[in-house]
Amino acid sequence: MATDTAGYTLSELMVTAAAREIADGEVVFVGMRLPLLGFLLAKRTHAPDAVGIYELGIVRDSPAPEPILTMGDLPNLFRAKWLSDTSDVMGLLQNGTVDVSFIGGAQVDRFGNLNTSYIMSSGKLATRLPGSGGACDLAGLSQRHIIIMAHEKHRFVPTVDYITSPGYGNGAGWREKSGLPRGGPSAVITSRGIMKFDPVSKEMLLVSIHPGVTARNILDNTGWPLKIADTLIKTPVPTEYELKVLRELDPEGYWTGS
Amino acid sequence: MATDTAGYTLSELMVTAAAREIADGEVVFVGMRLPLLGFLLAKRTHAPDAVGIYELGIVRDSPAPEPILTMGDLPNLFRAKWLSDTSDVMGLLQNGTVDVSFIGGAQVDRFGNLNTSYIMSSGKLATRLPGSGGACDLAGLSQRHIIIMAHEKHRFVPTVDYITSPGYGNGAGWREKSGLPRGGPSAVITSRGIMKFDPVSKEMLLVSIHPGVTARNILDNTGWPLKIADTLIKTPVPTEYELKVLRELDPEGYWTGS
Amino acid sequence: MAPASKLMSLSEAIKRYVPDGAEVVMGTSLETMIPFAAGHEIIRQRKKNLTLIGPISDILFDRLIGAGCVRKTRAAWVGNVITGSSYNFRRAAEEGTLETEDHSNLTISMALNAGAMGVPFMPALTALGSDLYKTNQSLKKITCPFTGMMLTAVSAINPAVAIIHVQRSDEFGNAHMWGNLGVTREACLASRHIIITAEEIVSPGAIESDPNRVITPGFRVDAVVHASWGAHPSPVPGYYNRDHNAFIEYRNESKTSEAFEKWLRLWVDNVKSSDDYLRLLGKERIIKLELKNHLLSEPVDYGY
Amino acid sequence: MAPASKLMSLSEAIKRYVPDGAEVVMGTSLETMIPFAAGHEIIRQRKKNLTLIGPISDILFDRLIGAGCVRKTRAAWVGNVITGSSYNFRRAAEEGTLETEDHSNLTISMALNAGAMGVPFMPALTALGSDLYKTNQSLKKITCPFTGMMLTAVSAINPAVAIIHVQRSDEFGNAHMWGNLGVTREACLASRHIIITAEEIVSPGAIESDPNRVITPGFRVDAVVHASWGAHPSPVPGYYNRDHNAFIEYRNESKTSEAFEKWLRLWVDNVKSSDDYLRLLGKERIIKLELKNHLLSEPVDYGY
Repeated sequence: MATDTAGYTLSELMVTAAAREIADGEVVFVGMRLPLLGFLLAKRTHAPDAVGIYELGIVRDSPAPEPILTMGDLPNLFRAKWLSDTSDVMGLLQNGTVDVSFIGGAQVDRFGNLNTSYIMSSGKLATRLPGSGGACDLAGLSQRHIIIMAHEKHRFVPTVDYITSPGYGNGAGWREKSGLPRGGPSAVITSRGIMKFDPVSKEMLLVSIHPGVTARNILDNTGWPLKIADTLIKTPVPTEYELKVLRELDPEGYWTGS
Repeated sequence: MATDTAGYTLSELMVTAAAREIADGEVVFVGMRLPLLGFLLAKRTHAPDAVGIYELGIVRDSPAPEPILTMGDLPNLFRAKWLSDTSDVMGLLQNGTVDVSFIGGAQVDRFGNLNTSYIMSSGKLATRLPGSGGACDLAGLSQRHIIIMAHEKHRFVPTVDYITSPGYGNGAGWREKSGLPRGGPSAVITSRGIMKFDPVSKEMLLVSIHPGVTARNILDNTGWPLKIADTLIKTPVPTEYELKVLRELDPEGYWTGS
Repeated sequence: MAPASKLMSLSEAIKRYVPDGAEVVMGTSLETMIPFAAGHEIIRQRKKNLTLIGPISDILFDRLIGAGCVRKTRAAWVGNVITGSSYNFRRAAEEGTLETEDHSNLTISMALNAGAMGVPFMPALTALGSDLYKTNQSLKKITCPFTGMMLTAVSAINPAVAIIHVQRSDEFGNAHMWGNLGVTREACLASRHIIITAEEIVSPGAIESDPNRVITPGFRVDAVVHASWGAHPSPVPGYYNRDHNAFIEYRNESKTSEAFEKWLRLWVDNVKSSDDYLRLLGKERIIKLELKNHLLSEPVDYGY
Repeated sequence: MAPASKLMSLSEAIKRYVPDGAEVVMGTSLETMIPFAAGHEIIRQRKKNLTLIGPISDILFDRLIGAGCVRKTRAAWVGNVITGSSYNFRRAAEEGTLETEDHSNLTISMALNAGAMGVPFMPALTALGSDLYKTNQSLKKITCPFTGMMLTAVSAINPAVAIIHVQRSDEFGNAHMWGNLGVTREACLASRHIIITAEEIVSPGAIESDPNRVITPGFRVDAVVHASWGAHPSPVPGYYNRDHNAFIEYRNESKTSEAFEKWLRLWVDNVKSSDDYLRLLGKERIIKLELKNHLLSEPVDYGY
C-alpha cells in the first residue's frame, strides 16, 4: 500500500484520483473532507473553470486565499461568487445543474448504495452514524456522483443495512422505478483501488488498483465476489505538481497526512 | 354627496374610512392606490405601530420620508425594515401573519366576491381588466380584508361574472368548503357608504351612509335588494387633522383630488 | 482561468437569446427595475409569438402586446400601475388575439419557484374559491397527503429566458441587485438563459466584495448589457426615481391604436441607442429624476 | 411610536422562550454562526425533552444531548464536521433514549420552507429510493398532478422557537446577517418565536441603512441578546474565524460520558457570563481567531 516512502500518502493518492474525475468547466457540488480537497486540487490543476457549490449556500470559482479545513471556513466565503440560501443551491442540484458530486460513506454495497446512518448487528442497532447531511440529495440528484471511502470488508457489504444515499438499488432500472430523475454513482475511490459500474447490470466493477495493492487483497476486503473489469489498470500516482499543490492546500496534513 | 364645499373630497372620505379599519399594531398588507394612502394615514394618526407589507417584497413601519404615488417609489424603500422577495411576504400572508388587507375592484356581488378580470355582456367578453395581481391572495389568506370601490349599479351585481378574489362565495360555509384557511371581507367602503357582512348569512349589509347620500340612492345604485343593518349610521367625516395629514401625503391630490 | 466576457450590445443579446416564440420572464421586481430598454429592443426587432411571464408587468407588457410581439401572457396583472387598465392589452384580449393565463402574485411566484427548484409543482392555499382555475390550466386542486387539506398545485414555469435589470454587473454576469427583489431570484434560477442589463459595468472585485448582494450565480448568465437608464420610466434604487409622468402620459399615448403607433415610432423605432433615448427624454426631466437624498449602506466585512 | 426594546439577558431569553418540551431550530447556517452561547445557556437551565431541529448541527446538538436536554432530533446530520461521529449522539441513539427523525439537507430545508410559506408540505425529488422513508414519518410519496411523476412530499415543520446568531441587531430585532445563510430565512419565518443573539447591538439607523441585509422582519422577533463571541467555536463572518482546535479537542472531550461531564462543568456550568467564557478561552486563542485580512463591501445607495 502507498506510504510516505512512495513519496505520497494514501490520502493524497485518493484525493488526486478524485480530482481527476472532475472535467474542466463542470459544476461540482463539493462535500466535506477529502472531496473538498479533491475539488480544490482539480481547480488548481486541470479544471480551472470548474465551479464549486457548497450546501451551506456558497458558490465559488476561485480557490480560497488560504488553506481551509472545512467549507465553512471564512476564507471559503471570501470573494465567493454567491452567498445565499441552502435551498438555492439545493435548487441548482434538484433542477439538474450539478454535473458531479462527491460523497463519503461508512458502508457500500455491490450496486453502490451507501449507508451513513445505521450499522446493524444481528438485527440490532450497533452503530448510529451521523446521517445523510446532503449525501442523499447528491446521490439522488447530481448528474453523477463519486464515492470516496476506506476499503474494508465490513464496509463493502453485499447489501447495506440502510440506504442513506441511493446508488443503483438492486440493479438495472431501479433508479428509474424509484422516481429518481437522473444520475447514479460513476466511481468508487477507496483506499485500495477504484471501482466503476457495469453500464448494463449496474454492478460494481474493479477498474484500477492502487500501487502496492493486489487484486486478491481487494477481493479479500470486499464482502461479495467483486467483478473485475476486462481492462484493469494501476491507479496513476500523483504528479509532483499535484503533490506540491495538495501540500499547499493542506499544509499541516490534517486530511492528507499519513 | 360630499364635495369640496364640505371641506373634503369623496376620496378623502373613503381613504379616511379605510384608515379607521386599521387597529394599532396590526400587520397590514398594503395594496395599490387608495389603500396605500389609507395605510399611511392610519400610521400617522391612530395606528403608529401598524406594520406595512407590500407585495413587491417590502416591510416598513415608518412613513416614507416623502409623498409617494405608488409602493415602488424609492422613498418607500428608504429605511424600510425589510427588503426581500415577493415569496417571503406572500409566505407571511399565507401563514396567517397578515391581519388585514385592502383591495379594489371593478365588480362586487352580494357575498363580497370581487371581479377584476373579465366583464361579460350577453355571454361575451366586454371588458378585459388587468387581473388579480395580489388581490386573489389577499382575499383568500388575510385574517380579514376590506374592499374599496366606486358604488355604481353596474359594479354592484347580484353575481360577479368571474371571481378573481373570493368573498363569501354563495354564503355561509362556502369559504370553508372551498378550502380557504381563514378570512373573508369585513367591510366594503364605496363612494356612497360602507357595507359589512351579516355574521350568519354572510350577505352584505349597509351599515353607514356617507354625508349627503340617502339610503334610497344607495339601493338604486346596487344591483340587488341590498339589506340594511338594524343600526344605520352616517359615515364620520374626516377630522381636520386627518385632512391635514392626507394633504401632506398626497400634496398634488393625485389620488384624493376632487 | 480566463473566462470569456459576456458583455455585448443589447441588440446582440436580444438577437441571440430571444427567438420568436420564446417564453420570456421580465419585470420580476414588479414596479421597480423593469427592463424597459430590453423590451423596447425586442419591439425594434419585431419578435413574434412571444409568451410573456411576470407578476405585475406595469406598462412594459402592454407595449410589447401593442407592437404585435406577443401571443400569450402568463401574469398576475397587466395594466398601468397608477392609471389602471392598459389599452393594448385590453384591445388584444377583447379581440381574442391574445391568450391569457390568469395568475395571482402568489401563484406566479410559486410557478417560478417550482421551476427554480426543479420540481413540477408547488403547493399553495391561494386561488381556492376563485375562478382562476377556469382560465389557468397551470392550477389544479390537490389534497395534502399529511393533513387532508385541499390545496392548489401550481405547475412549474421554466422560461426560455429571464431578462433582468440590475444596478451593477461585472462582464461575466456576476451582478448586484438591491431594493425589493420581487420574484427575481426564482425567475433567474428557473430560466434556461439569463440576460442581465445593468446601469453600470463594474470590476469583478467590486461584485466579489459583497457576495450576498449577488442576485444569481454568474456562471448561469449568458449576456451582460450595459444599459444606463435601462429601466426608465420605472425606478432603480441607487440610480433614479420613478418617472410618474411617463406612466400618466402613456395612458393617452396608448388609448387608441393610432396614438400608440405614433408613440412607438417616436420612443422606440426612432431610438437607436441609449443616448438617443436620453436626448429624447431631455436634460430637465433627467435631472428631476436623479436621486437628491442619498443613504449609503453600512459596510460589512467579509475578511478572514 | 416608541416600540418596546426586546433587549434582554441570554438567561432571560431562554427562560421565556424555550420551555421544556419545545421544538427548537438552531444551527441554521450549518457550519457558520452556530448559536453556541444560547445552546450552553439551555444546558445551564437544564431544559428537558427538547426537540432539536436543524440541517447539520456540528457539535452543538451533541452537547445538548449529552447534557440530557433532548428527547428527539429532526436533522440531516448530527456529528462533528471535522472529526466525524459525535459521541453523546451515538450513545443516546444506540441506547434508545433519543428519537431521531432522519432528514437530508434538502428535506429539512423544504420542511422549514413549507412552515415558512404556511403550506402543509413541499414537494422534492430527493429521498426517493432511500430508506429515509423508514425512519422519517414526515416524508410521503406522492404523484404530481400535472406530470404523473413520483415525488417526495415533505411535511411542514413549524418550530416553537428559532435561535439565530447574527452579526448585528438593533434592540427591536432588526438584524443584519451576512455570509452563507443556510436555512435561516425559512427557519425564522416558520417559527412562532425568534431569539436573536448578536455580536453587536447597533442603532436602528445602521440596520435601516441596508434593508436587504435584514434576515427576517423585526416585528416577528421576540428577544434580542447581546452575545459577543456567541457562536464560538464556529466562525462569524466579519468577526472571527473557526476555532478548529475546539472541534478537534471535543472529540476526546466527549468520547466517554465521564470526559463529557468534566468538559461540561468546565465550559458550561462554571461559565456565568460571556466574560467568563472569554477568560477561559484565553487571550492568545482569541487573538489567533480574530480576522487578519479585511474586505469591506462596496456600498450601495438607498436614496431617493
